[in-house]
Amino acid sequence: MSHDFPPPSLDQQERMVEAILFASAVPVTMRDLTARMPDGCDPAEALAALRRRYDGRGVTVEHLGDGYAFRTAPDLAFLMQEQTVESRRLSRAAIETLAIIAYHQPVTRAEIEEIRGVAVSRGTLDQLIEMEWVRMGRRRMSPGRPATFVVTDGFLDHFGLETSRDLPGLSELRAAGLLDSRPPAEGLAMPLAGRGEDDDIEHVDPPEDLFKDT
Amino acid sequence: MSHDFPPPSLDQQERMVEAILFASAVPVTMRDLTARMPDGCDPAEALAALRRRYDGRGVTVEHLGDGYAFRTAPDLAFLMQEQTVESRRLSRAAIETLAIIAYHQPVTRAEIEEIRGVAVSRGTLDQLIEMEWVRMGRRRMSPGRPATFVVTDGFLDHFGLETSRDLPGLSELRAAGLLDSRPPAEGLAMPLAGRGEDDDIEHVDPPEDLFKDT
Amino acid sequence: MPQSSADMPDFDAAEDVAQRRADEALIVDVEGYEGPLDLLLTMARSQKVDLMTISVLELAEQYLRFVEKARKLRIELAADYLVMAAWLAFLKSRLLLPPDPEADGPTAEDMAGHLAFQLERLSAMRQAAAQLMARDRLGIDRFARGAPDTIARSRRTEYKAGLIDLMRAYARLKTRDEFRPYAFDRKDVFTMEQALDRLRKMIGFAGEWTDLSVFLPQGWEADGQRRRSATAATFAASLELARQGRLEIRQGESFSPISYRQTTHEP
Repeated sequence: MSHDFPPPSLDQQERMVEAILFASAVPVTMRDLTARMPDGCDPAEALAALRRRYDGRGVTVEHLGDGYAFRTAPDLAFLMQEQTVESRRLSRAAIETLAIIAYHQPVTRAEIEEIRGVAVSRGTLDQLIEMEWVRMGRRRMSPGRPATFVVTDGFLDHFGLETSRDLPGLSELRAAGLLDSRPPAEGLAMPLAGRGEDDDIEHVDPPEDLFKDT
Repeated sequence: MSHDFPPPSLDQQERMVEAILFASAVPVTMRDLTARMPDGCDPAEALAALRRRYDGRGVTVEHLGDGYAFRTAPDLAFLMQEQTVESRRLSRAAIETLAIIAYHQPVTRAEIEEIRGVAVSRGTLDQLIEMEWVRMGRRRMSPGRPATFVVTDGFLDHFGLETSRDLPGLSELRAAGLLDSRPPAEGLAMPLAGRGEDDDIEHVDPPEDLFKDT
Repeated sequence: MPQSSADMPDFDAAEDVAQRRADEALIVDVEGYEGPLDLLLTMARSQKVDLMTISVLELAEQYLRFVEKARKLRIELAADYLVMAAWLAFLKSRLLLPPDPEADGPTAEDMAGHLAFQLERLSAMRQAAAQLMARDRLGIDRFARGAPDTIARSRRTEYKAGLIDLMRAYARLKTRDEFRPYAFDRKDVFTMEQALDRLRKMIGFAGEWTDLSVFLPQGWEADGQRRRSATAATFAASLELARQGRLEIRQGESFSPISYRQTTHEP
């Protein structure tokens, strides 16, 4: 490949990545960086230098899903009361369902119900999908070809995760066999009655809410 | 004035100003900074240190009106361009043609015209091919060896389908309210001239209704 | 919600007022549970042991006592609580009886083990959910750029269509067929006008009785649908010509062949 100009210096490339990441509210992928920077640049190296530079600052470069973004340092959250957006309070059912999808993905609706022991109301999944934390994945190659659910990059960004492998406690849960998709053997399954009847989004305030959305 | 705690270090104060300026949607005044930072801080000094730090970087701290904000360095403005995509809806002819190809593939142009009841303009097929949603398939082993059209993997990807068998069948469309008709009464149905095989949509039986509770 | 003691859901021991009030509070709060598994998990925790080593038998008895008590207090329990009670009663009887060597399927221990697994898994997911929600969250603990730059955009047109558009289009095409105004495909229909024309010309040559089938147009005799259409039209036309006195009709008996001849005397 021949260029009319030599590529910019690494310092200059770092400034470019800095400007691009600063400008965006959502994570920018390496592909976007490559597309927007001049030919011959090495965004990966520039990005690495940038991350080092911002280490420990008031804003830091985070790797979130497929992309990178500046985010304020969590220890400064107390300064940000004004920015805090009152987010819709998630029901306990929604939070549990979200966790099950994140830890067991790709997971079918029936599997979520098996784990929670109650039917998943339509509103719960709708809400998670609407918040863009959950989306439909591939259909399972099993009888009925049921749809599966997976978490999105928006989920990773919200919870500050680089990949879903970084979920807290994931390896312990796996080691304990608690993430095995272990279909109950014939006759082992506990009964699930009243499917779809409990519209769990309705009771937003279960008496004991362990999972308050602070 | 007496404080229970000593004020944060200047470094720490600089981090605070950095985070506040970053997260704010509007330029932040010195008064805002003073109000938001812990007692005993010196926002002016912290801000001055921060401005020096960002001097020559990809973003800089600028004084705008009576406030301060991060702004992209002017020499990097060229990076703040992005090729955007203007989305436009497909024409009715194009979407119908695409639907016919998806449901009946491999399908010849004559067959598309038979189903739509009007001639298919070359431009419509060209457009679908250019979008890489449709490609030519094998030639039909019939007189004239007409070319056939099939949908591409790009099509499946765009529409979130794993295979074209996942397209919902007519009975599912009806159940979803997309087809609010009832089938003509038994015995009144017109024999479909010629091609019995174009009814096969009824038999494609995707196991799960896309429109049911997701 | 009473979390007081291990016998929290144990109503048998409830004699004093405070205990009774706690019991009633539990019953009233059943609606607050996310189903029987959730309630079982709460009960299991009252055993204060590792979930994998809980006594499922004890748990089953605890649950059954709870259901029995609810019945005494005439509290209506949702169907799934009762289904669970039936299942646990079955499990309890299996656990108490000596194993039947002939029996197929999972043993009572398998069933109890699976229940313990489910409780532990649900508990683990709750803990995971709590850990997840305790992370530094965007818009709560971490913040994005408040004033993202507007990016100058150069345009490229991309055509958009969703699955719904695609299916609507296909539905539209299909319903158009279903709603097409009812009309005969005339290709296979011999009309009465055509039959009259033909019969008027031919009857002049029919001095003798001539079978109806002779009057059918060529090419319409073989195919069933075409033959029926031509026969019906020719017969209807013959009635019209008979009314006009142009021909005579004869049929020996019901369902026997119909034949025609020209009227011998001019009207």
